[in-house]
Amino acid sequence: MDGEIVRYKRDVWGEEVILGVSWDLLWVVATAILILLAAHAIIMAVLANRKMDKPSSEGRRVNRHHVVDRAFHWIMAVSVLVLIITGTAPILGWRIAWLNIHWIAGLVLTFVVIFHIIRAFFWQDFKSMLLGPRDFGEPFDSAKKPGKYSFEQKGMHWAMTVVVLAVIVTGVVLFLQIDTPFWDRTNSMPEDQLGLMFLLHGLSTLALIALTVTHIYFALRPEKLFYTRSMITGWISEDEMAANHDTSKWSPKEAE
Amino acid sequence: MNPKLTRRRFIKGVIASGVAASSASLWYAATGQSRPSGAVERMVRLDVNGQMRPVDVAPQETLASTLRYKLGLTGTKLGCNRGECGACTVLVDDVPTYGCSVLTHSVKDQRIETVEGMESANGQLHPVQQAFIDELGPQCGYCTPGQVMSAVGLLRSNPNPTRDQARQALAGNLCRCGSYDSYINGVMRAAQIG
Amino acid sequence: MAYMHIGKDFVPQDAPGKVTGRIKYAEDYARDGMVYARLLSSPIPHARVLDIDASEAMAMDGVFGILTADDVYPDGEPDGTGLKVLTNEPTLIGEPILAVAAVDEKTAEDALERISVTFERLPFVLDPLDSLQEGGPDAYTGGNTYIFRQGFAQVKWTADQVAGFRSGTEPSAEAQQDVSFGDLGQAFSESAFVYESPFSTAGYPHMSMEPRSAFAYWENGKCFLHGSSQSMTPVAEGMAAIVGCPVEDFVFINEATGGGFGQKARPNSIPSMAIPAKFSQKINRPVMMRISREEETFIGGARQGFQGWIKVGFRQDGTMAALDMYIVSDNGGKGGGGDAYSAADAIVVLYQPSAMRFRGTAVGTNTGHRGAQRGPGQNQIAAIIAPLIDKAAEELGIDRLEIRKINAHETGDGNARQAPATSAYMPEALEQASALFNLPERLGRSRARSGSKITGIGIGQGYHDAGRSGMDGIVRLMPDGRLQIHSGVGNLGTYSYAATSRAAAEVLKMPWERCDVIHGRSDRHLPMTSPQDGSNSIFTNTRTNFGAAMDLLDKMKEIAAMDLGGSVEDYDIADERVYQTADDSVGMTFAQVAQRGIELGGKYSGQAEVPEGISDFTRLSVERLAGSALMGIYNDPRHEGNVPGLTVSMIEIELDTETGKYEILDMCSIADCGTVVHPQGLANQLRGGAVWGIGLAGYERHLYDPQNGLPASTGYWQSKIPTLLDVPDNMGTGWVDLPDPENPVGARGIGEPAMGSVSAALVSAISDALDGHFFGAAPITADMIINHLAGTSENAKALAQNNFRG
Amino acid sequence: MVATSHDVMPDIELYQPTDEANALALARELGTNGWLLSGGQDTYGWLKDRAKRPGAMIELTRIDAWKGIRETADGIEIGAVTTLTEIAENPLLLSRYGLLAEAAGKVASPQIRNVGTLGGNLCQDTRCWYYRRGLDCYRAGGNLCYADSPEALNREHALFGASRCVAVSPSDTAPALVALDATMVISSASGQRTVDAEDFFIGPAQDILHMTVLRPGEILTAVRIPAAWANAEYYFEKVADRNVWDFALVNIAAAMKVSGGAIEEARMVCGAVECVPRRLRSVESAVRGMPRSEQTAEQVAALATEGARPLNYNHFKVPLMQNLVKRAVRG
Repeated sequence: MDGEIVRYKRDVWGEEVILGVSWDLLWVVATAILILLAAHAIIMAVLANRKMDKPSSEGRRVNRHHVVDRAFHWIMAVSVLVLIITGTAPILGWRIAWLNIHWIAGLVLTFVVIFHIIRAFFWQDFKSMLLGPRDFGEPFDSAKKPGKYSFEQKGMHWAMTVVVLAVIVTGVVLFLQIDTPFWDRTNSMPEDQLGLMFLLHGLSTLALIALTVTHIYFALRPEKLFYTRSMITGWISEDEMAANHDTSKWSPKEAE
Repeated sequence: MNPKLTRRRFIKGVIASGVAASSASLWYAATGQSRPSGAVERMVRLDVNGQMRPVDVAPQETLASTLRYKLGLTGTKLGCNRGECGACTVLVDDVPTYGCSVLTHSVKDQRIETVEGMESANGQLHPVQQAFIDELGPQCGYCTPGQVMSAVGLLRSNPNPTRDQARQALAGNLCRCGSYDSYINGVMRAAQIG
Repeated sequence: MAYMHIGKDFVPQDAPGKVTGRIKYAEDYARDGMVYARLLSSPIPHARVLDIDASEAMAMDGVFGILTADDVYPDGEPDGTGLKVLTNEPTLIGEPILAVAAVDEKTAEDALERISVTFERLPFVLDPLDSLQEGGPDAYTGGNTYIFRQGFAQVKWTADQVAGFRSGTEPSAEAQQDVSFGDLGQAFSESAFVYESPFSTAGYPHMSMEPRSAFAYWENGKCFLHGSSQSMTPVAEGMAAIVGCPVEDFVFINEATGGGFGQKARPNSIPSMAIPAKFSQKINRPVMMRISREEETFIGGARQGFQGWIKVGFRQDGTMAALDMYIVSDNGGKGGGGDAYSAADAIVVLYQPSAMRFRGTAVGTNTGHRGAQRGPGQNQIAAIIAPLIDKAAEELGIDRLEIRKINAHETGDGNARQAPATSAYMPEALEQASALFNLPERLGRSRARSGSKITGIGIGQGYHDAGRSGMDGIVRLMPDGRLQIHSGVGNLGTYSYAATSRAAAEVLKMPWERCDVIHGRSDRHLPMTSPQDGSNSIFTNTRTNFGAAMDLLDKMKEIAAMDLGGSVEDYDIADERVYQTADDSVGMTFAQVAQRGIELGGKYSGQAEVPEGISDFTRLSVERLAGSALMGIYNDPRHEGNVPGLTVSMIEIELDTETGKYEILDMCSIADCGTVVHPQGLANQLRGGAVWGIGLAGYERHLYDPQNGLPASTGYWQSKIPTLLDVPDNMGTGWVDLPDPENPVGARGIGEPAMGSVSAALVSAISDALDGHFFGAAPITADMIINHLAGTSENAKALAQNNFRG
Repeated sequence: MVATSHDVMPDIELYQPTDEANALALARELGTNGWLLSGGQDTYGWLKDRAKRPGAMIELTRIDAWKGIRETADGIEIGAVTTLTEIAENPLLLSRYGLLAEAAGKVASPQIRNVGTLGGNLCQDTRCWYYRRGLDCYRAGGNLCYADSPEALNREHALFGASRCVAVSPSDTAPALVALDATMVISSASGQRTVDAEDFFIGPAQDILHMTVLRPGEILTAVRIPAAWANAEYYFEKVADRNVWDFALVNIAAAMKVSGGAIEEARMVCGAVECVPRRLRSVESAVRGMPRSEQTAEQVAALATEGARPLNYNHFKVPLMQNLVKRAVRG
């Protein structure tokens, strides 16, 4: 198993088929992401010497996240964390009855994601999350300021979208392969296809873990902490808005 | 078999079944770790039928294969090689044991007796052997050496067994010819003459 | 008639070797330079080998080579079903594809792991009914059945016909085989009790204790093959052909065989034994090939499974009026055998219906290869028919023993083809069993309850045609006066090779210790005989040995008359002397007669033309023996009629309604097999048959996973071979012991029916304990009994009896 | 490589430590590459089939400290490498803990009991035939179960506690020890821990690859049976197809403290119905205070199978379990 990405097994007649991802990669991903973030932290610390004044959270407040979206975010966050923990438990050798929790959390995630997609299309300002070519200049031009969402935020959102949809789709397929209160497994899936699903589920899980760690890291960065606060309380201060956003592109209502 | 299901399984047509990386269980796959010292020495001296026999024994070698292929004692038969038939039964310190399911190294310090060792020096048959002939216990005879050893083992620990004790003692020896009754008759007869 | 040897026990010459372990089975031999072969067998139920890459294996130290089907069949594999030596188109999991030879078994198996085989997977089928279904997969590339002398064929039914058959209604589909006599409609209309039901019986592996291991080497042009066969000369001749070696240069060595129950009888059921012969020819080394227990399960042969429909009608007086039976039999991966017809024939013989119709279709499946197994057909059906006879008795208010007597098989009664029985004493056997078993008293206990236990009494009957003729015999009177009886009979554990030889000793009034039975190696110049299957040996070979001894006796008298005057009629023999009946001081010893025979030569010492009709194989043996002794040579003429082997068994069980388990409290078996030749041997056959019968009725199995065709039972444990504690202690045995006119010593065969009557009696007892419930299945496993008693829901399936899934 | 049939022991190293420390050190050092060898009756088949490939075997039977049957302050302690024959015939056990002696006497065949050990019988792997064939199923680290599907042959499989894998506990002594409230002594190079017999066995939900809590490097070295259950009223029964060389279709072990004709306390355990020996708690509480009688038996039997989820072929285990409970209660 040393160093390989894909694990293989023998099917019922002894022919080699894909079994799933090699969980050695879990350690590779974990290490890689921690090194990257550590590096980022250090750089930021160095830059931090050149004092730039932190916008005040006092004063007038504007709405950033609707309560429904905040609820969605946190439900999603919890289910993802539960899925990651229960999913990696058997790999890390924790002997817990993880499977039921895992698929229940998976269902929750699936439903809230569907809800979010529908809401995003019809009730939210969908454009504000669109990632256009212009956005890519943003990081390199301090003059340029984003609308409601920064380039990084859009990137994180769309990366998350892809990865989460991947785990959900593969997860649902695998869900159909086990006995549940709703159905008995049919065993009708050819072993090679089943293995492929496990592989994709595993790979997308690894990506999800990487993104989640990154996301949490940035959410806790001092200069970004107000976004996290806004994901709880819903508002940011006008100072914060002015410092980080281009009001011509984003003019939220004042929070009462 | 569900045709739908099998058809799906066979859509593939031509497939190679070669080049598998690891054996059935990845979880037990022997990784190239360094081995601790102190593994068994191959050369052993076995006490077989009262003789000390020096023999080169692989660590994983079963007693039956040592007896049959290294010492030429082919009276010990391999009926299943899985401890499911008893044709390979030998005595280890008087205890009936499946030769196919014990390592030679595990019994290297013990007294091993096979069917070849049952006759007395002057070539006289063991009472069990004589009784088995008198009762015509053997049919095809392939399980007979094992039956003999189980019977001898019983009579050493219990010279006057009841018929039921004899049945319990020989229960670990399969006979496909179905000579069970004749063998038990033989054991009871041997208990009398022995 | 007072015999000197017939009917007396003796110590067979191989018995001491068996209790000392000194006698050698194929795998016990060794030879300098011997290498070990292991097989690579198919992991796929039905496939075609596209490519074999053994380069890695061949590069290993201690590997001497591989043998593939291309080596064995340079001009392509033989067409048709039947086991091959090696094959590139396996039709069952476990079929040998190639062999590797190495310095030891471990190295050979290490090499197997480095060989890659590219397969094309082909559709497979496990349930014959799935194959009969239109569009259903076929087990063989040529079709789903193989018709003798016609080749592959495809039999398909409509979806309705298959569904109907599964649901147990009267089958409408046209059958492959259709045999009938009498007016069926008329007979059913005369019937006071008619019963109709579907049924199924299991096919399961032989599991002889000795796997079919073999060892071979070539030495100055001769091939020496140590094998494991029930038979000797017919297999020697056939294996020579398979190996491709002239019979005169082929030596088949088989002193003892670790059990054979049908599938070690004929060359075509043991072709794998040619592997070491072919291999040693290729790599020029002695090759030992041990067959593992799992491999033995795959290629060792199995009984055919049945799914059938039976309808029987009985008249008010208890006579069986009509039998209508339809059987689809599972022919396995290599084409099967004639079990189904034999099943119908057995019912006809045992119960003599006035009208009968049998319809049968045999379908291939990608499961273990099937073929004759102890009472093929007769013994499966015995377990189905017995409880039906009991039902009829109950319905018609006739005693259970009585109804069997009313229908009993007697001398002159016919079989399904109206061949009359040479002799048959079923009524006597029933009476004798009843007396020995104290049946009337036991029937009084029938269905008695104590706690969770119920008493069940069972009566069973078994039949198999048990005798052939037309074979050869050779006996030699040696210059030292000893009698050498050459036997072509195999040593499968029945001691028939010796027991039948005693007919010759009987004729010549020779003390047994002055006789040698020559057997066990084809180069000991043996006569051709019939394979040791079909319970025929005792009948067939007492005829040949008796005949050969008579020929020898005539020659002895001729020589005596020639030398001492008078005519042949004036002479008789006693105490190893030929003497004048008028004056017994005038005579010569056997030794003298033998010496004179050699001097005279010609027909006396086998140097003249041998008798008409003798086989080439025997002729060769005679040529090689010529001049060595005074010889008796004989070709046995054909006999008339059907030679029945008949048994009756009775069983008392205590069935525990809470566990589905039962204990066999007592049982007995009575044989009607003509004059008893060897009482101990006969008792062994009756007891051995009983153990087999208990397995058939109780739990023996041969399971395949319907999803992927994997064998679920590959060893003793999973196949559930009866152990000592599964069978009763002190089985009672007995025999009618009335002579058969078609055999010089009055003997008929018995090995197979001894099993059928017990499986019948046990099922009859189980059904009795359950108020006559008819399972219509064998075996009846604990789970079936529990489900029946608990009325477990419909979706509660008992473990598949065979590959049919009903 | 083709999944052909194998029958010969492949190369594998063998260690025969004679002292505890050495054995535990080896177990730690070899980890999953090491195979603990006791009687070996559930070892050689795996190796001959080449279905499991450890690099080395560590023979445990030469360590006297792990052998024998000793009386202790509160009950007895049985060394894990004590043979089943010794246990079945031991006078102390026969007189006080007949339940275990009887269970040990029902295992396999005489020759297997002669070398097979208590530890081996407890730690043996499941007999699911798909798994035993060497298929890469869940239990072998794969990603599906061949035994729990619409057409699978699963007559011997689980009624309860299935989680992807439906294999059952094969042991006869395990239910007896759970019924006797035994404690398992687990040693490793880093020390010793004890676990209740009931918690020693784990199902597929917790760990689909292992049947016990043993970790690599850990060895079951002894079993302790508390005096609390000495001389209780016992019932053991094993129902199998054959009376020798077979595994239970269902087995039951029951220990009951009876006084004044009423059951004060009871522990009942069934084997071969779940991946772990199944405690019949509802039955245990239902019989408390009731007499050992037919009526009690009839009343409580059905409780035993509440929550059972039969597969294709094992429905019969439901009535069989109930019947065995009846027999145990009825006495």
